[in-house]
Amino acid sequence: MSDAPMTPLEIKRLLEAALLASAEALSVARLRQMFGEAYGTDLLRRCLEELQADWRGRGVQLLQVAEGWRFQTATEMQPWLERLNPVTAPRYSRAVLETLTIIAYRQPVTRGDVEEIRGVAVSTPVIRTLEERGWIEVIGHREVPGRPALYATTRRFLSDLGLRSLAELPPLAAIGSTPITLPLLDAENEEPDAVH
Amino acid sequence: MSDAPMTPLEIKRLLEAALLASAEALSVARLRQMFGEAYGTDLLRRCLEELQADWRGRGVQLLQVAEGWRFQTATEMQPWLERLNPVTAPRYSRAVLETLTIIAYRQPVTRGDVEEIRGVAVSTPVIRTLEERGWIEVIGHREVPGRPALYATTRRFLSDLGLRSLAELPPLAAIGSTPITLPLLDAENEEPDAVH
Amino acid sequence: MIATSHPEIEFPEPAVAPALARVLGEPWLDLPQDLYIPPEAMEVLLDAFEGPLDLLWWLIRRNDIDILDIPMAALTRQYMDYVETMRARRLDLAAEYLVMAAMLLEIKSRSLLPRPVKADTSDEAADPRNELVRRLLEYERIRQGARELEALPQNGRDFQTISVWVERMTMQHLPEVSVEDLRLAWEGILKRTQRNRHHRIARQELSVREHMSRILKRLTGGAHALFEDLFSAEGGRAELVVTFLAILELARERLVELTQVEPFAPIHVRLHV
Repeated sequence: MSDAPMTPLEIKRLLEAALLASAEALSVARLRQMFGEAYGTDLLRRCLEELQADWRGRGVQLLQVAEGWRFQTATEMQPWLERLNPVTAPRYSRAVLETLTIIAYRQPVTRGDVEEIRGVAVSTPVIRTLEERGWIEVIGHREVPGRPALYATTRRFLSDLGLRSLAELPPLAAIGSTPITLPLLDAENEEPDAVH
Repeated sequence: MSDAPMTPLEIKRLLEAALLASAEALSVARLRQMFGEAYGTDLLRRCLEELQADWRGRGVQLLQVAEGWRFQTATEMQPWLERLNPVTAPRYSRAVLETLTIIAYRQPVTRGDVEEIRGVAVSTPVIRTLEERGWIEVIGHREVPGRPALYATTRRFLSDLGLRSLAELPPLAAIGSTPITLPLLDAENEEPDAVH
Repeated sequence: MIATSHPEIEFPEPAVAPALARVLGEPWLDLPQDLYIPPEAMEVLLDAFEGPLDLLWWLIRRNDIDILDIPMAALTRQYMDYVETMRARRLDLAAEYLVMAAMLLEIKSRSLLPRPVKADTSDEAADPRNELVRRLLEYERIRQGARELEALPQNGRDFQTISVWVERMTMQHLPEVSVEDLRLAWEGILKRTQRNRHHRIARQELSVREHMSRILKRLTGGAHALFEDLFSAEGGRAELVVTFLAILELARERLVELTQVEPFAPIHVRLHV
């Protein structure tokens, strides 16, 4: 290519290359420098708009932002692209995990019940974390003074852990306690998934 | 898009977005992770080749290099792109280039081997320049007194030159197999004013 | 090519004179015939060559010598002249130049000696210039290779890699929790608390607990339900039993109230008030 006049197609080709190669947004004025100011801003803008249309519906899009024009990945690509560069997942605190466990196994329970079992106070942020995650919800109130909320796990909790029902949670033993026996049901004879 | 099976068009769309977003080349294996390994490498490779064909003739090209696949600007775009961002890539001195050439063609070699061929000592900055560019690395030591380091070129070196393997390097001329006339000094090739 | 074996070499002016250096702004096209080198140019000149092999190549090309038939006497003399001039000006001349000088002198002197005539010695093995020629050719190969390598498109110089802006949703990375995490959490609770009043939580009880939550959700908002409506026949006998246990447990924990006006009348279930 020389500095001879370009066809609109050639202009678009160069604009595309320049914008793809640039990490930052480029203003029309800046892009115009590339052509030695040979073309007007109107023409360039028209080419940019055509280019934008060409890219519509693809995984990368041409956008006009405050600083100028730039290519960027479409938001719906994000979950896939993140698999390329996995971020180490954060972990819940022990308080959150223990509270969740108690609610899952002992539901419906009040905050007081959880505190009773854990032996320590349960802070509001812990409960809120689990509620915001959509894993626990208030399903009623115990009719005692103060009417404390009763918490239970949600269906979302089950599906996020890959369970069909709570009965698929592993049985947990308590040290030195007398087990409640539920005489009518025999886990060995009953298929665990007969219970919904 | 969900984790439902994708059409080849959707696969290409995602591959394109991932490759455009990634500064480094991506191997097929790495790209495959993105799909949760749902598709075979053959299918992905075919999609990549189609994508490569789709981009042919544009200002940006899809290329397969040593480290994998990557998009890069076509070389004929460079004069225009330089007007946007002056190139900062270093121009190497003859000492650096000749050392690199010896390592590339005769690897693995020690510094002593390089000095033997060039007839002069190889300064530490020359080696460091190449190491810092990520083009050469120590891959072992020769088991002779002093255990000198053995140098080889890296995959990055190949990728930066747009090559897939050492076999794609231009063959070294077979000088001396047939008597040849050595041309007089050529001003263009012989300017001994390279930057050190 | 001047396949010369003359003892003396004519020094023709090169067809194209390369600007070797600039001295005081004047282009300095060639090494002067009389070998007089202005002191200012000394350093530039030395830096112009990459070493003795490079200097030798320059002399060979300059004189259009056939590499395969090097006139050792002439070449050595020229080389020595340059090195001597350099040395006179600069004491820290790289040792390699002197090593090469010694090598050239040795080759030259061996060339002057009458060759021992041996039937089994090939010409090649006998020619003392061979090692020099081999090294010169190898160096020339590398020099040409370096030029070709430099001509290849280079990342950052001749092309640029693409890395478009990645739109980052404010996507929260939420912790993953597994069933195993829950089990470990429970063990942690047990280890820490000294109380042993916890019930063993068996699968059956979990089913009961699940149904307790289900029934409570259904009754939320003060709704009444008929006792039998809380049962679903679809789950079979186990389901019925678990539901029944769930209602009993809810009543025991005073979470629901059961009312029946008279025997065999419908039983109503509602949240405890």
